[in-house]
Amino acid sequence: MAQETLFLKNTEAFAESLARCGVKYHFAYPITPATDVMKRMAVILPAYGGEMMQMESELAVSSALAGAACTGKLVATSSSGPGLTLMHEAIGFMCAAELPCLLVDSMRVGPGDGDILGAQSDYYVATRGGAHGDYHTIVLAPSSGQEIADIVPTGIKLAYTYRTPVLFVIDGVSAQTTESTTLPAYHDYSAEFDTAGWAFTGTQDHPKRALITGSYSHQDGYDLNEKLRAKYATIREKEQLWEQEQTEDAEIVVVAFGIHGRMCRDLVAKMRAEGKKVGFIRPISLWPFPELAFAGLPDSVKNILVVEMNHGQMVDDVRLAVNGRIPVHFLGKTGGDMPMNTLAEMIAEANRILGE
Amino acid sequence: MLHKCMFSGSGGQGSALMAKMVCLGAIKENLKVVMTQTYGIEQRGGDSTAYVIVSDEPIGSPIVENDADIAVALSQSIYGNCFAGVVPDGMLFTNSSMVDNPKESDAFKQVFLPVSDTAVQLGTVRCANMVMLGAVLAGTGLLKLETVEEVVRETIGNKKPQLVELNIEALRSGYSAMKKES
Amino acid sequence: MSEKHHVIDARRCKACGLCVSNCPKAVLALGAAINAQGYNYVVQEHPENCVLCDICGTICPDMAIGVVVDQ
Amino acid sequence: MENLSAKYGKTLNLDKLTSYCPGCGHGIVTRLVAEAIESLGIMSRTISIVGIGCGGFSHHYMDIDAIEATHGRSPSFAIGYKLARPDNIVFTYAGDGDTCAIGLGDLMHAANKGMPITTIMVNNTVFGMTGGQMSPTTLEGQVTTTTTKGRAVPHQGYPLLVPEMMRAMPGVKYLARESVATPKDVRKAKKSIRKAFECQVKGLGYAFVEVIVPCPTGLKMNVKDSYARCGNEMTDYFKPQVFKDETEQSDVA
Repeated sequence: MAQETLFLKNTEAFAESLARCGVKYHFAYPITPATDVMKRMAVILPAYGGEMMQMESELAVSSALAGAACTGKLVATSSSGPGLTLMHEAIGFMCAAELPCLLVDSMRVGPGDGDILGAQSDYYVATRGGAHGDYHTIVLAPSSGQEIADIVPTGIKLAYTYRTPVLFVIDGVSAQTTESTTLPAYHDYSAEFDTAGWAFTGTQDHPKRALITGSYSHQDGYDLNEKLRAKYATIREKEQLWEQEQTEDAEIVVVAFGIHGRMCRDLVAKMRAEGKKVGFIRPISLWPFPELAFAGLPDSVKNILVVEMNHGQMVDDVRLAVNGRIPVHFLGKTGGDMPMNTLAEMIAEANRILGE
Repeated sequence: MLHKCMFSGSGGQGSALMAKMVCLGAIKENLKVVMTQTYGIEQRGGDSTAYVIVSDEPIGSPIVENDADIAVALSQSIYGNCFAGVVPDGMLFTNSSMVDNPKESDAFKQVFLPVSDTAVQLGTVRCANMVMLGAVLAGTGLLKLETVEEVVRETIGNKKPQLVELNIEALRSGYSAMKKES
Repeated sequence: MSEKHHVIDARRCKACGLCVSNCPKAVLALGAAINAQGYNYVVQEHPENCVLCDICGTICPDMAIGVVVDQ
Repeated sequence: MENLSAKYGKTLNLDKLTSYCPGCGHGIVTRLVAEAIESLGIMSRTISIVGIGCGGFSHHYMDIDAIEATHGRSPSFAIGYKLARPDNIVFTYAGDGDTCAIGLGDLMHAANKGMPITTIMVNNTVFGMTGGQMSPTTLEGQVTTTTTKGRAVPHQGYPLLVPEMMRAMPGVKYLARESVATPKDVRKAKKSIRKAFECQVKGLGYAFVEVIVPCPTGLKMNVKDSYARCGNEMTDYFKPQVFKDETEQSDVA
C-alpha cells in the first residue's frame, strides 16, 4: 500500500495504521465503540497476508493474542473498557512472559456494563493494570487520526525493544470522529527486530525453549521480578512522551490527554489572545507518565488544571509528578449526552483559577 | 483558513451526506478535515447534525461548540438549534421551503433558499441537500464547485451512476441561485 | 530377527509397583536397595522367566523399565 | 546405567526425572504423547501448550518448545499460535480441571473452529495439584476435600462428559476417550493419541483425546487400587471409545 490520505473514522485509522505497519494477525470480539477496528481488519488484513480472527470473548481474544505473540510475529487486538477488563489475565501474563503485542482500547463510560458513550475512564486500568503482580503496560494516548498513524510505529518499536505489550488508548468520542488522515506506505516495523533469540518456533530453530511465568523455585519468582523491575526503570527513564506548549512564562498550565489534550491547543490560542499566560502539557505516554515535563516547569506556574473525561484519574499522576510543588485542580465529567467538558467550560475554569 | 460547519436536517434529508461531500472535497484540496456526529437531544427526534471543521492547518478541538461560521438548516425542527449555533459574522443557510417561521439576526447573515422546491423541479426532493450544498459553496467559498462535482461523480457514481447528473445539476443550480442572490 | 533385551533404569523408578503387578511371568519385584530419589526400585528377581513382552514398559509411568530392541 | 532412549528416541528427555507422584497416570500419557511425536517425525516443529496443574509439568520431559499458558486458556493460545504459524504442530495438554472446569469455553470454541490442533485431556476426576478437590469430572458420590460427603448431584451436577459434548462438531475430526487402567488399555490409548497427532499432520481438523487415569495421591489410594478403580468405576462412567475417526481422509492440500 502506498501513502495516501483518507477520510476515516479513527477506529478505522487504527486498523489501517496497524496493518500498514506490519500487524498480520488481529484477534477481537465485537464491542462498541471499538468494533470498527476489527471490521476493517477483517476486510484489509488478507491483502497483507494476514487474518482477523473473531474470538468468543475478550478472555479468548487475549489468550489467542498471547499464543500468537509467542511466535514473534506482530499481533494486535482492539476493544473497549468491559473487554479490556476481561483481557487483563493475558495482559499480565504477556508482561511476565515478555511478549510484544499491540492493544487498542477505545474507552467508554463505566463502571459495570456502562454506556457506549466515549470516556477516558480506563486511565487507571490501563496504567495501573487489572491483573495481579508488579507489572506495567506501556500506554500511548494519541489524540487524532493523524497521531494514530504517526504513533503506531513508535508503539511497535517499544513493544519489540522491551518485549512487552503496548496499549493504545483513545476516548470513544475520538474513536467515532471521522477525519482526514495521511496513512503511511506499508512497512513492517516488527521486521526490524530479530526475534530468533526468544520466539517459540520449534526446536528446528534452536534448542528447547519453554515459556514459563510460574516459579519453580522462590528464587525464580524473585529473579523474574527483578528483571522486570530493571526493564520498567529503563522504560520510565527513556520513553516518556508528551507535547508541551507555551509553558515558559505560563501562570497556569492545563494538562490533558487525548481529545482534551487536543483541545488545549485551541484553549491556549484563545486565552493567549486575551493576554492570559497559559500553557499546556499533553501526556502522550500515560505509562510511563511524563514526569519530566513537570520537573521542567518554571516558577511562574502557580496552578495546574487537569481536564479529563472522567472523575479524576490522571490527576493523581500529575499530583505525584509535582509532589506538592504546585496546586493541582481538576475539571472532568463522564456520561450524559455530551460526555465531556466543552472548550468553553475548560476556558472558564482556567480563568476562574487565574482569578483566585 | 478555518471553517466550522454544522449541517442539520431531518431524517432522510441527507445532511450527513452533505457533510461527507465537504469532507471528501476538502481532502481533494489538501485541507485537513474532521467530522463529528450529533451528540444530544436532537438525535432522538429523527433530526441529525453533522459537524465539520475544515482547515489548512492541523485541527485542534474536533468539537463544534455553538461556534459554527457556516450552518445549514434543512428543516423547521432543526432551525432553532442552528440559529443558536452560529457565531457573529457567520452564515446560516436555511431551506425556506420547509422553514416557515424564521427569526431575525443582526449578528450573522442569513440566506433563505427554497431548495426543496428547486429539487422537486429538478426531478426529486431528495436532491435538496445538493442544491443547498451548491449554495453554501457559492456563498462561502468553502471549497471549489468543481471539487465537489468530482466527489459526487466518484461517490454516487460508484453506487448509483444514474443519479450523478441529477446531483451535479442540483449542485450547480444551488450554486448559481446563490451567486444571483449575492 | 533383531535382538531384544530388558532394561531397568533404576534411577527413574518410583517403586509404584505397576510393573510388578502386571508382569505375567512374575519376573519383577521391588528390591531392597534404594535409588537417589529414595525409592526401593524394581529389580528382575527371576530374569530367567522374562519373555521380553514389554508389558512392564507399557504400564510404567516413569519410563524406567521396558524392552529395548537392539539395532 | 542403561536408559530407555533406544526405545523412545529423542523426543523424551530421559535425563530428567519426572516430578509426578508414584503411579501417576500423567507419566504414562506424557510418554504416549512423546512416542506419537517421535513416530511421526515431527519433534522439531511441535509446540506443547500446557495448562496449569500437574499436566503443566509434562513438557519438561520432552525436548520440544513449550508454552505454559494461563489456567484453562491453552486451547485459545493454540488457536493464536496455529493461526500465526500453521506449519507447526500444536498440541495442548492439561488435566480435567484446567480443560473442562475453568477452560471449558476456550476448549469448546477451539474444537468448534476445527483448526488442526490436538488436545490431550488427562482426566483423573480430581484437582490433583491443589490436593484433591472436586473437579467437573468427579464421580457421583466421590469424596474429595471439597465434597467430604461425596459429590452430590442435586447441587453439583453430573460428571462432565466432554467428548460427548464435542461429538456433534463437524470440525472435530478425531475424537476418542481412552484409559490407562491396564497395559492393553495403554496400547489402545497409544494408537488414539498417535491418530490425534496424525490428524493434525494431515491438516484435517481438530483432534481430541480424553485419557482416564488414576491419581493415587489425590484419591488417597494405593497405586494398585487406583488402577483398579480406573478400570472399573471410572471407565464404567467414562466409557472408553473412539467417537469419531476421520483421519483416513486424504490430506488437506
